[in-house]
Amino acid sequence: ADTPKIGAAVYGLNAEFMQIWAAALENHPAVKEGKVEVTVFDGRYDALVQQEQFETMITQGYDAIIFVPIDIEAGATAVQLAADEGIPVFGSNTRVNSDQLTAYVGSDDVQSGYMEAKYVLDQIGCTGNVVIIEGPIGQSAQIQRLEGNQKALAECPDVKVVEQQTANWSRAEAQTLMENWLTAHPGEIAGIIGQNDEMALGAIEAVKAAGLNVSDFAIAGIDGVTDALLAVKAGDMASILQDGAAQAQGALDLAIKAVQPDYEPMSPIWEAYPDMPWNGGADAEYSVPWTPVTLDNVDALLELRQ
Amino acid sequence: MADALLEVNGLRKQFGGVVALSNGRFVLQPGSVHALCGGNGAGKSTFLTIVMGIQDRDGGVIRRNGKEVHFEKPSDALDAGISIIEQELSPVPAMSVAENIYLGREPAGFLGRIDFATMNKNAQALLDELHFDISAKSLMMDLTVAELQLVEIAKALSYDAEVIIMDEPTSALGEAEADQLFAAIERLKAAGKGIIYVSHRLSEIFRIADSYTVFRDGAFVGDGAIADVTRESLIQMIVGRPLTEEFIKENTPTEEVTLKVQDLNTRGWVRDISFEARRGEILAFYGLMGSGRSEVFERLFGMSPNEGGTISLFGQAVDFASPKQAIDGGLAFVTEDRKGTGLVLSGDVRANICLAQLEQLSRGQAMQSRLEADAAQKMIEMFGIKTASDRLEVSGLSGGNQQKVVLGRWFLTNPKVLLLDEPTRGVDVGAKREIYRIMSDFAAAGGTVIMISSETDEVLGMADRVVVLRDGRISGTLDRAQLSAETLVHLAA
Amino acid sequence: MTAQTDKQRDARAMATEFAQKYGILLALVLVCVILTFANEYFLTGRNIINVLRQTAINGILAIGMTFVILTRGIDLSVGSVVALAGVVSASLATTSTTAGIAGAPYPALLALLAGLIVGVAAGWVNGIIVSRYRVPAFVATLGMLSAARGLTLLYAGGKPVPALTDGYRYIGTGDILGVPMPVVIFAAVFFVALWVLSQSRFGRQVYAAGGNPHAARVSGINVNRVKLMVYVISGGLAGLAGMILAARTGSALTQAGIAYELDAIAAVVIGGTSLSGGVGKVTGTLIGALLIAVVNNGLDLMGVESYYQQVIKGGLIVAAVMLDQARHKQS
Amino acid sequence: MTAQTDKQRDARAMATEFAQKYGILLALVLVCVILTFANEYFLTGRNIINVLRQTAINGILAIGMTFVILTRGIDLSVGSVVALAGVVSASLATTSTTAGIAGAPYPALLALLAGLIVGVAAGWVNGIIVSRYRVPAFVATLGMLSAARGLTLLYAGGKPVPALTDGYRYIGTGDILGVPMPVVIFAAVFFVALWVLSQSRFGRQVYAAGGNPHAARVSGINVNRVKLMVYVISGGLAGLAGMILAARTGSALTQAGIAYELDAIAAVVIGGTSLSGGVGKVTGTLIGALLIAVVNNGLDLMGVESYYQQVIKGGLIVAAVMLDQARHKQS
Ligand SMILES: Nc1ncnc2c1ncn2[C@@H]1O[C@H](COP(=O)(O)OP(=O)(O)OP(=O)(O)O)[C@@H](O)[C@H]1O
Ligand SMILES: Nc1ncnc2c1ncn2[C@@H]1O[C@H](COP(=O)(O)OP(=O)(O)OP(=O)(O)O)[C@@H](O)[C@H]1O
Ligand SMILES: [Mg+2]
Ligand SMILES: [Mg+2]
Repeated sequence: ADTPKIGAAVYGLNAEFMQIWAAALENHPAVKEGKVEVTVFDGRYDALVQQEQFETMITQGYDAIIFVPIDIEAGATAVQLAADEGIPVFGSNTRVNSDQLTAYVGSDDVQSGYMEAKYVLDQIGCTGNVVIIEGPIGQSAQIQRLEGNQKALAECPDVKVVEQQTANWSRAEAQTLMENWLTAHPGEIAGIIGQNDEMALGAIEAVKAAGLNVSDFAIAGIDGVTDALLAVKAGDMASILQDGAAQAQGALDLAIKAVQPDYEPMSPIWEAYPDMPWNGGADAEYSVPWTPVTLDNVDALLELRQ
Repeated sequence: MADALLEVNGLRKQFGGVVALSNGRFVLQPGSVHALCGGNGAGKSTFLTIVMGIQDRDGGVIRRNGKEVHFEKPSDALDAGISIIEQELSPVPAMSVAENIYLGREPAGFLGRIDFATMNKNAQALLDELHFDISAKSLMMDLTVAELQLVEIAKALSYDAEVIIMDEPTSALGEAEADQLFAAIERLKAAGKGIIYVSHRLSEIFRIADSYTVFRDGAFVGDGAIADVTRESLIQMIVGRPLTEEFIKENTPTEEVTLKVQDLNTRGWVRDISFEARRGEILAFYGLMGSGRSEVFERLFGMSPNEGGTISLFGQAVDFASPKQAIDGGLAFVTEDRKGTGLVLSGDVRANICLAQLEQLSRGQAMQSRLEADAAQKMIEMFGIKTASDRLEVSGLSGGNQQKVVLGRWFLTNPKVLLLDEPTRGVDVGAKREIYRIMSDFAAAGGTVIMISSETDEVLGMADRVVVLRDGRISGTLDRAQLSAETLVHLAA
Repeated sequence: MTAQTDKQRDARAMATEFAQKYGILLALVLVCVILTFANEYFLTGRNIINVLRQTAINGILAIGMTFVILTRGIDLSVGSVVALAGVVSASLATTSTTAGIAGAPYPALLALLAGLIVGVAAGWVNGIIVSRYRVPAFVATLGMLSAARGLTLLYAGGKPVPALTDGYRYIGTGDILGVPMPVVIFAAVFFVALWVLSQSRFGRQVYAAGGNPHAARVSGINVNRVKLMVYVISGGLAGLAGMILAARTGSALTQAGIAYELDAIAAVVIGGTSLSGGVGKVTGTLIGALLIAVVNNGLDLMGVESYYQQVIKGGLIVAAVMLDQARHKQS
Repeated sequence: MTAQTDKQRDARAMATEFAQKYGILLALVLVCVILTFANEYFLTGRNIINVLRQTAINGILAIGMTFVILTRGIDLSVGSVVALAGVVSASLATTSTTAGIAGAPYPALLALLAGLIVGVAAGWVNGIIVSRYRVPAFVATLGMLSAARGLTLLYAGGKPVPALTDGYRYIGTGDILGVPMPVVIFAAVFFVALWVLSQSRFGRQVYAAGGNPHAARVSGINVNRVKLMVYVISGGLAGLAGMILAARTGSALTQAGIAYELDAIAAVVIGGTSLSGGVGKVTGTLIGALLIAVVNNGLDLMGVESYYQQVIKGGLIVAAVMLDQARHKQS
């Protein structure tokens, strides 16, 4: 039989996180051994473009699709289109609000939001002022991470959120924002909750540019991009690693299984995460655990990036 | 006596600090052609555009058929039976002739669908009736300046207005076309219409006008019937002082050939052009519009590709590939379309005057602003350019003064050979005389002037020799001794 | 001038017109031919439907943009208006209790009307600022780009409006005789625009207002009103496009339409309409929009890697226009 | 004309000039005054430094854009060139073994030179396509926007180039007598541009080529070369801005500079430079860039909610230009 064709529609490939995700997919043992053929489609940060790429994959008779939508509410129609043609769709990284998804491999953003905020709050002793730098308003990651942030904040009623604003996942925007906040609240800000690493890194640069000590601030981000790992190593911030590679490879294992029922998973991730059992590929949901990046594991993680 | 078609009193207008019009006064009777005279910048166009509702007034009264009116926009004036041929041609380039003529009042049917067939037919009929040889379907951007002017005339006439304003309608025309216009004006007059006519060609005024009004420096100077005034006294009213002779010609041509052109072809249809121009000579190119005169100049100046033929300048074979090379070779070219290829309208007077001399006015990359200012000042004085300061945008200058700015630019380059394409277009009598004097001095000092002109008077008054073109070929070359209006017209047609 | 030269002129004019009309069409055909050989799926009925559907939204925006650009203007706000109209109309057509407004879902027609009104209103504001207050179109519509996005987020509380009724979704997912509704609507908009620009008085006024505003005014045309109208048209079409987008994807996103203005303007300019106004055709815009969609579709079909895609896409579009320009010159 | 009216004329002319030059400056001052009262920190030395630093990158881009727009062009590619130049130069100045190229880190000056060359090269390609092949600037630079972004991602493999050397970072984080380097560089660029546009021969050619290309050509100006040069300048400055950005943020990001072209063009247009060419000043651009930065900074300082920020920002900028326009008319 032909090698199965599996398409991956991801919301956008311009940022490092999805780049790691896509690279992991290409490096999956099954791909390397030529058992399957994968093609990654760049959704260019547009829900409609992603839907159109589904149409293209359907036209070409792809056997299965891995889907990373831009937003939880933005992919249901695309999934439906594929389901109507009998093509199984596997979610990865970001959920889709659809009951047609065959399975989903991801990490709970609410949880990471909670973890990073908790870290910041612990550092400042559950008292003082914090700021939150948000992702693009309305995106599910922003909504859920904020929910997690707020859950942690609720546990520290003495902590005041003095500023909360979007920097659109962008380091440069966050840097500007933080520069202005540091002026508006001189000496008042103790904690900085960045909803992703890029923005936390921007905040760090702003702190440095203002001539302040980074160690006087508790700063956290999410994702574990390479620069953040370096910053953790330098003691500037905390990050919560989202294992995009595991999300990608897990979804691919599931997708192959759907096409070839006798397939056994080939990715090493199932061994790396005992908390996430394969279960014969039959579960509807696989939750890749978050890994707080600490001085203990940062070197090992950096090693993986080489 | 019945109400005048139009009666204007005390019209005022300022632009920034510039008083363009301080007392505009004018009365137009039915069935008459009334010439509005005045030097460049006298305020004629300002006056007329205010009457048309194109600009606001600062004060003054306009009465139409005895009733005071206030036009806020041109459509109000159109509704009141007034139409205009503006001094500055204003085509919509990507539209056809017919669409331009009927712009804003296209014959329309169901749902506002335009009846193109009728429109084209009407437009063609109108053009044919005026004996204007233009296809109603051609695009405006494909027309020459002269043809654009004809379309504007046809358009103004098509409104069937009672008052028709013509602001220098013939400045871009040759005499044959002007004659068609005059015939049309006669018909309108006979039909009881009133025409306000502006022209710096006084012979036209004496030929067609019944009465005149003169403005000077924005104010009314006098009016009366043409029959009661002589050319000299009218000139004196316009210029403000007596002007003895209109043409000044003191150069004496030598035998030394500066420019020799042989079998030149260009633009595909201009063929076998051969002539020579001499030191100290004013050589005129005469011909009907579209005879190819401008094409020859453009070729000489490196603006169109070589399609055969040789050019030699001071005995050296040359073939300029760009205007830059031509300028460096000692040529200067005053183009006929000052808005299209002449002026940078958004630039100031100084920048426009210095434009072709940037290298000479700079040291390395640094412009020497003293030199620029001096150069501009020199040209402003030499041509009597009427402007409040050399830092004013040229778009704020009157048409004739804009023309002088272009002339100033090219004189500044100290050329050896001057190519002038309708150099006195839109220039008032006083200034024309100045230009003739400058041309004459230039030739007398050893320069060579080659001039295109459609005004027979000008050719007769200034040229040492004349090359006549017809349909892209030379139909004859005349010496000054052989010159007469009849031979010119005969060779050209 | 003799009759002979007249004929010559006519022939010349026709050749020019042909090149102007069909130069970029040839580029489009060329790209299509190459893609047909390069990929077996490209020239299948299904993929053609895909391409057309993928052209629809940008095409509708680009048609509105054509009107604006013909008058020397520009409308940067269309992307934001797409989002605003989408969110507002969707809030009237959602079965979600949190995202809808009281009483929703209302009948689809009502919701669609609301979206249209939002688009028209945004365009009207743009138009007034440009025509009455003489603010450069770039600034005025950039302001609206920012403001309409902010209003979208405010209105929707930063969250998408999901779960739209089937009636509403029909404009995005339905079809007429196998032709998807977005394509049907796009075709309708195109033919109306074609008629308006080439046959109607208003069309002449648009060309004149852009080609020479002074001449238009002196000819009695109310140039300010024409300018106002083109922004209203662009806004209204952006509203329509926003609703089709929401209906297609099944929910109205606050992030919808970001940077759509660029593609829309690109389609117009590729199609030969001059940014300095007065020159251009809506057929050119159609071809421009198709070219963009075909290139996107083709590169996806062939599975070209995303980074290369961006390089190739940039190069292809420039090359297509270069081809077009070369033809212009030659003629 | 008497001497008296002559004086009157001069006074009036000066008033007009003042309004044209300073209309938008008054808007800027007004906004600053309001913000000074609204927020105690606005008029502190520290915040002023912030605002200037935040103006620098957009300001540098906008100055390059001013040259381009003065010749009737537009450069949409600056944002992508920012990223490309940033990534390439950073790869020569990183201590990271994976992101750098063999032998990196090289001396900072070498890395900076490389970035500049990248910018100039991109601009040169734009310029050739626009001036020689007569592709509309919008299309040519839109192509480059796409292509340069793709090249950036390809070059860097989609990952940032981190860990830049201190020498390199100096242009982003260093200071001279307390004035941050980006501000110093911006000031230098500004004054050079000011001189070039107002005092140099090339400046005269730029204005003429934009005001009336035909007339410029007839007057012996090589319009094509002028056009080429302005894109080279814009590209080079975009390269410079990209390196400052990388130096400021500490690593060169592949998604840096997205949509920067819009802010740069906005600064130019707000500053009174006409998109139809030939008219404008680099001082206006400076004021436009400052206005944008001040509005952003002020809204952040006052802690305005992000939804409202976008609405207010859009409104404010339009209002400022409206004020400017009203003054023009009045005079
Ligand atoms: N838009 C404007 N801005 C500034 N000044 C202007 C403007 N329009 C006209 N002027 C000035 O008003 C005066 C009168 O100009 P106008 O065009 O009415 O003269 P004119 O009599 O028609 O001259 P010409 O015979 O040269 O056409 C001139 O000095 C001119 O500089
Ligand atoms: N036989 C022909 N073939 C092609 N084009 C022609 C022909 N005769 C005339 N033309 C057109 O007429 C125009 C000639 O105008 P040109 O400006 O050279 O005439 P001119 O002699 O300078 O007269 P004027 O300047 O008074 O119009 C050209 O642009 C050309 O398009
Ligand atoms: Mg006049
Ligand atoms: Mg001519």
